[in-house]
Amino acid sequence: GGKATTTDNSVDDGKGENEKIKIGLTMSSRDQFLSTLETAVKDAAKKQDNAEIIAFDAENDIQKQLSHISSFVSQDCGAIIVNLVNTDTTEEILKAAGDVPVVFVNRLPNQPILEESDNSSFVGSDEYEAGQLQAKYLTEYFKDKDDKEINYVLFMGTLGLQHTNARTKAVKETLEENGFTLVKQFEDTAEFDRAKAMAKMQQFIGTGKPFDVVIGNNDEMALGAIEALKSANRLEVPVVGIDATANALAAIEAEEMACSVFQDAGGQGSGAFDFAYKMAQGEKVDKYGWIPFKIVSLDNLADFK
Amino acid sequence: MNKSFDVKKFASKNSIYIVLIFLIIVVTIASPKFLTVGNIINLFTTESIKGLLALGVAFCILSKGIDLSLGSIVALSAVVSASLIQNPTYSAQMFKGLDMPIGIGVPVAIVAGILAGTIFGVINGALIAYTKIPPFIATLGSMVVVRGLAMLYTNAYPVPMLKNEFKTVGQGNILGIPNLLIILILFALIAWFLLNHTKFGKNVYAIGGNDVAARVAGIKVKKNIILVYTWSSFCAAVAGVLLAARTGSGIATLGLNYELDAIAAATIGGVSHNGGVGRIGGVIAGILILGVVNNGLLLLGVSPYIQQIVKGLIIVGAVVFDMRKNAKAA
Amino acid sequence: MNKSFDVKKFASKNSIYIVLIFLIIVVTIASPKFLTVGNIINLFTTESIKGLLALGVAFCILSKGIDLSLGSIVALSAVVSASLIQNPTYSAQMFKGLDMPIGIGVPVAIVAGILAGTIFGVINGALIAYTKIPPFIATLGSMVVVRGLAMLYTNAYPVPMLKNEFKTVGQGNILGIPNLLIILILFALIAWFLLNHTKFGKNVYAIGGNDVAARVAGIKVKKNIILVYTWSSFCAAVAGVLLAARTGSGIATLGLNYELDAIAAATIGGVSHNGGVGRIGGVIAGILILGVVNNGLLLLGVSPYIQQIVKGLIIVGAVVFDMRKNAKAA
Amino acid sequence: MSEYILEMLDVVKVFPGVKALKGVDFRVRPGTVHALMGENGAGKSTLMKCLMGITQMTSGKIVLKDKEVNIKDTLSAQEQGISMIHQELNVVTARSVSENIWLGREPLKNKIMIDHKKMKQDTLELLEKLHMDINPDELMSNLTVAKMQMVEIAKAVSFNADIVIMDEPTSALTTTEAEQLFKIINNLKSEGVTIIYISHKMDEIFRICDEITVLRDGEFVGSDYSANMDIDKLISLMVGRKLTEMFPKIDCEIGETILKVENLASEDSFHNVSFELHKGEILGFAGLVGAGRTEIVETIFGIRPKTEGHISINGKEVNINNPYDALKNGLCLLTEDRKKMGIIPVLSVRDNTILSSLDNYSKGIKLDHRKIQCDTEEYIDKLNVKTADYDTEIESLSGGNQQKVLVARALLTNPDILMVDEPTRGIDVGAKAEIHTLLTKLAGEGKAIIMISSEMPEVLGMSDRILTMHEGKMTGIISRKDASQEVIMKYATEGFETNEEDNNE
Ligand SMILES: Nc1ncnc2c1ncn2[C@@H]1O[C@H](COP(=O)(O)OP(=O)(O)OP(=O)(O)O)[C@@H](O)[C@H]1O
Ligand SMILES: Nc1ncnc2c1ncn2[C@@H]1O[C@H](COP(=O)(O)OP(=O)(O)OP(=O)(O)O)[C@@H](O)[C@H]1O
Ligand SMILES: [Mg+2]
Ligand SMILES: [Mg+2]
Repeated sequence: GGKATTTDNSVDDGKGENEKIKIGLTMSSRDQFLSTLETAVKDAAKKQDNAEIIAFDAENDIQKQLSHISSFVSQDCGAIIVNLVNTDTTEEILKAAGDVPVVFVNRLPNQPILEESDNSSFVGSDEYEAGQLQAKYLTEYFKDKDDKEINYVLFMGTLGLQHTNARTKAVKETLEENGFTLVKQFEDTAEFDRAKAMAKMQQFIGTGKPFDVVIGNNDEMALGAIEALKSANRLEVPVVGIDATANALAAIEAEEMACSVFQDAGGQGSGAFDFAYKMAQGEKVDKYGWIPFKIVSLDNLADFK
Repeated sequence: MNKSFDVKKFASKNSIYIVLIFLIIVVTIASPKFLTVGNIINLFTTESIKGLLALGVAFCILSKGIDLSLGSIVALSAVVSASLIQNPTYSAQMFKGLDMPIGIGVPVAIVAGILAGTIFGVINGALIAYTKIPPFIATLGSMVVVRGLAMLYTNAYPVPMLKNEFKTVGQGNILGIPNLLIILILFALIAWFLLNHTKFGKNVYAIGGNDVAARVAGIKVKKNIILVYTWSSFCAAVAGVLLAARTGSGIATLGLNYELDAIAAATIGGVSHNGGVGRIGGVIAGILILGVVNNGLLLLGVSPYIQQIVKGLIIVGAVVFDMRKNAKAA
Repeated sequence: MNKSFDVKKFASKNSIYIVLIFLIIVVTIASPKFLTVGNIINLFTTESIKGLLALGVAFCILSKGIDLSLGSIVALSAVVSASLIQNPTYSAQMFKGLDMPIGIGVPVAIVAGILAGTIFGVINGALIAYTKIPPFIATLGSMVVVRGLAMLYTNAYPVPMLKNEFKTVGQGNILGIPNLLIILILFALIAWFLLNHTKFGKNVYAIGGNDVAARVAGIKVKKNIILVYTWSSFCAAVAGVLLAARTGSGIATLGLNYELDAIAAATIGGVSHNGGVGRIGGVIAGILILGVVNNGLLLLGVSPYIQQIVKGLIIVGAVVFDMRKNAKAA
Repeated sequence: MSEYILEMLDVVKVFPGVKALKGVDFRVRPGTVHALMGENGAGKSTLMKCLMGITQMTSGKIVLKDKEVNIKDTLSAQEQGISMIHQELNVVTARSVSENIWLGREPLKNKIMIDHKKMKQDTLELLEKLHMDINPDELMSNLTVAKMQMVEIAKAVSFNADIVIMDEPTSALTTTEAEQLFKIINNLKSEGVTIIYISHKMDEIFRICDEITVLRDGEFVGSDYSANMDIDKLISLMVGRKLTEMFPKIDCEIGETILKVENLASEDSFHNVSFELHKGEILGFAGLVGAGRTEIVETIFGIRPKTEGHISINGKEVNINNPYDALKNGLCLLTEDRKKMGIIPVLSVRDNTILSSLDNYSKGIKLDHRKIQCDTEEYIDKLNVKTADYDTEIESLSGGNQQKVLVARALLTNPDILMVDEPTRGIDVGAKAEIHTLLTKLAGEGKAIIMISSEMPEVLGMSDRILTMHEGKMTGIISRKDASQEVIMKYATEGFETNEEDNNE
């Protein structure tokens, strides 16, 4: 069969090839989070003795992702796990997959279409929730603030990506719902990149404008901002991120970062595999497998180490 | 003796096709799935968008220029056409309530998308022709500007839920041959005709070969430069509209870095960056070489990092092989 | 009359500085925060990484080449040096238990990082010199390959938790002047010296201006081409190590597309893509123009989409302005 | 010790598709000026490039001062004491004169730093010694072609080589500078330097050369002391046949005025130029380098901006802004700078030939390839261009043959007014006569011709009237019967007041 980065179970060589259940996995790109997710899918597959994973990376190219699907279909995959490049290509992905069941993972596809189709499902977390959790933490943090006015600095991720949009929108909306007035001091993209966030933060601090909080669409940018705050001796300002990377946990421990939001890559990966494995064998599964986000701060740090 | 000489000459003149055939053989041996009708069609369809860009940028390179803005033009054309043909049932429709009848709506969306992209080719061309700034910098500038415009237009949100009739343009097929592939072939024929059978083509070669001499020989250099960049952006704009139709949504991040692959394809295909040298057959071979490599690595399930490395090596290797024949000839 | 002529000539020779001063004035009026010592130092520090790349790529462009692999080299050098100087307390350390004493560890990490990057410059140069493939395609290939290697080396995971002594290299300062800025100035001086006061510099100008003439004059063109790309990758490798030190972590996605900004800076600074024309003073001015634009737009809080558009327009505008003087002079 | 300083024996050079040298023997005695002669494409430059290490010979050997040597690149040729002035200018136009002269061997101080002071000083001394009035700091691009050529000559001399190769050094020079070069050659000779001299100008050869070697079609045909030769013998050796007449000027009917130029000026290059050109007339332009003759025709042709004056064709004032307009108005220009403004190096002989006449080959938007092929064949054959086939890149043709292709391009446009700027520069005697015959024939057909030439015999032999220029000013128009070398030189050097009577014939 196709020799992809297969994770088959070599212990069970005795089993016939034809009994193998092949599951295709196409990832939007590789970053730390998605790599962890991918590893979780493969680890889960190892626990089944007749599962084989074929994994591709679309390098953020919708075109590539579509061609991955066609290639999975021609390789007789039993199910396909898709980490969407663009969440609006749901319909095209489903069309390309045809009869092969599809499990979307991590990035929420277009819901009406997802709900309409009868052999697809979603496993992941609600990006909006991540922003909400940041806001929840900050509401608590600023609860004693008199004027209810927050001067904020916000680093957006790569423009045009769904989680950039959802996280940004959520944190702002929720804070406003909770009675705060937001004053934009600085809102710009740093493309999820630590170096870019650091450079921009440094220049912003130089303007001397007041700010009460730094919000990052992910941890890397939050950490970049922290490096800049450190050299300006402004570490007292709370910095919040998302992802709960090892770096971020260390920064929370060092009381440099206020909080992060843990997205359960492992849970999403193994959950997606379970769904796919079942669907490949014709079993029914739920439409949504929600893996909740969790807030991480100094209080509950121990749970995540 | 005379005969053996001819064989050699033939081989050296067509070395790029030899590379292509060699790669096809290697991939076929490595993965029996490769040479199946389904896979080949899949391969062509995947490469058709970048292929269109390569056919466009080849003209720029032939005229001793370059066009870095093509990827951004893809995005702009995609979002403009998409914004005009969203399902009115979609609550977050960009132009609320817009619902043209199909017979008008689809052509309007297509034409608007193509125009929106092509206009920047005219601007690129005029900038380069009249201000004489290097094409690299002119199109680098418009690459950034056009991408910004696409972002601004959509507020960086996707433009999804396009009408089915529009999507058919990019997803349908005629007698089993995908529309995308048909359009690519059509454009290749047009490009070949333009270069080999029209005055415009001869002018492009001459301008690339020696623009001062071309002007003295009575060629309207400025007009032709503008035409060259108009053509390349036209190809990209068509590609953008098709991409929106194929993926069923337009988004401002579409086509990022596509121009690099397109330039690579043209260069692999023997289009010289010193201007004036290159043929459409070579460009097509270049596109296919990249396609076979991408597809082959995918079928073989090579890890994505190693895929990148192998791809880079093959790009360089193909051009080196192609140069060796020139080195011998000189 | 004689005097007024001189003023004109002076202005046309230094038009790029005029553009720079003009921009500074505009930004200063728009944002009083601009002309503060802190902000200026920030601006320089921010641009220093790309500035190093611009100083490197300027040599390539002068020799009528280009180097697209610089951004990838930044990444590779960053991850290699970072991997050797992680805190051993960090549980996911790349080389488990590695803990060199500072006096050895820091230099080893720096040298290893620089070597890892520079070696690809040697390869680029050798490829271009010996196979005569276009620099665009050779370095496009290595751009992809080197990025892939950086990904493979780190498995695309960040390499964080670097020792403080290493971070000081990128974050520290001497008498209030950030190390990064000091290194940028140092490299600018070296580049200036190389171009104006050594045989190598003359050779670079000659090769870019007319490589046949250079070869006929007995210049070892191949050797010099290799040196050019070695120098550019050396600059990028140093930039990569500094970037790792500055941000306290290395990651394989660092430096993406930095080469485009560097090329833009050099081009704005008057380095001609036709080879043989350009000066280091201009390159520095080009870096600063981009820096002032970035910083100004940031201070003014312009929306990121509009930032892109304005930046693109200014890049093109600066070069057009700079070309006008040439058009007149010619 | 052999009597030769240099022997090239049985040299073969094969280019793909062309055997440029077919076993050439070439022997040079020390301290002599040795002419290397032959038609365009005979292989002269190729032989010298093998000697200079610029191309590698396919087989053969080189014996230098009794030692067989292997010259693998220019550097090793220089080390062996050989330097060369190339047929095509090889200058870095964006750099200064002194940087060009010392390119690759700049004087150093402290082993790494370039000693700019010494470089300038050396340049000054060198230029002074050679009596060249050129500023060492001037950019090459600001010099005229002739001055660039003088810099190249200075550079070749500066190597202090034993053997200096000069490949058509005077093709870009006018009389004064050529005289200066001959002085330099004499000085070098008296210092014991050996000179290999290639030129198509017969008078020069007999003036300065001691010995002559002739190549034909890549083969050695003969070698002798110039004292034992005369022009006819030399020509028949080169061409393989007797040549009829060098300047086959026939007096033909001069018709009505076709081109009228009044008070023409372009920026600072020339002012107040007025003349009339008639059908069937050849109007020669004479003057020294820098006189502005090229600029006049370039302005008429729309390459340079016209800052003043009027141009009328057939009595109607025309507005020409670019070469395209000029061609549409029946003008055509064969430019002086073949490499920069003439050929498209990477394109085929065919494409180069038809470039200016594409409109004639368009059927709708499609090109008529059959007609293109037909016409190319006709003209290439008519002009006797030596090329493997019509698909050959023009770059690989010898200089003279490239020029012929450009002549073919000009003729194909079927112009009413043909302006030729140094039409026979670098062209061999045989072809020169052919071009002269052609010009005469065209004039006979009623075409009007402007011919710029720095070769006095050519101007005198071919023109009906001669317009003289001096430093951007027109100094007179002399009719054929009044013209002589002396008269022209006077007008060209001293800048006489314009004589109205001469103007009106
Ligand atoms: N690089 C090349 N590739 C192919 N053919 C070449 C090349 N260089 C020269 N030739 C061929 O070699 C032959 C000799 O050319 P060469 O330039 O030596 O002539 P030449 O005697 O110097 O003529 P001219 O008087 O016109 O300068 C010509 O037929 C030319 O076409
Ligand atoms: N590129 C240039 N830049 C500045 N000045 C130039 C340039 N080219 C020519 N000139 C000037 O223009 C004038 C005319 O030069 P040119 O040699 O072309 O005249 P010409 O009469 O055609 O001479 P020739 O006998 O060589 O044909 C000279 O004074 C020269 O210095
Ligand atoms: Mg020659
Ligand atoms: Mg002239």
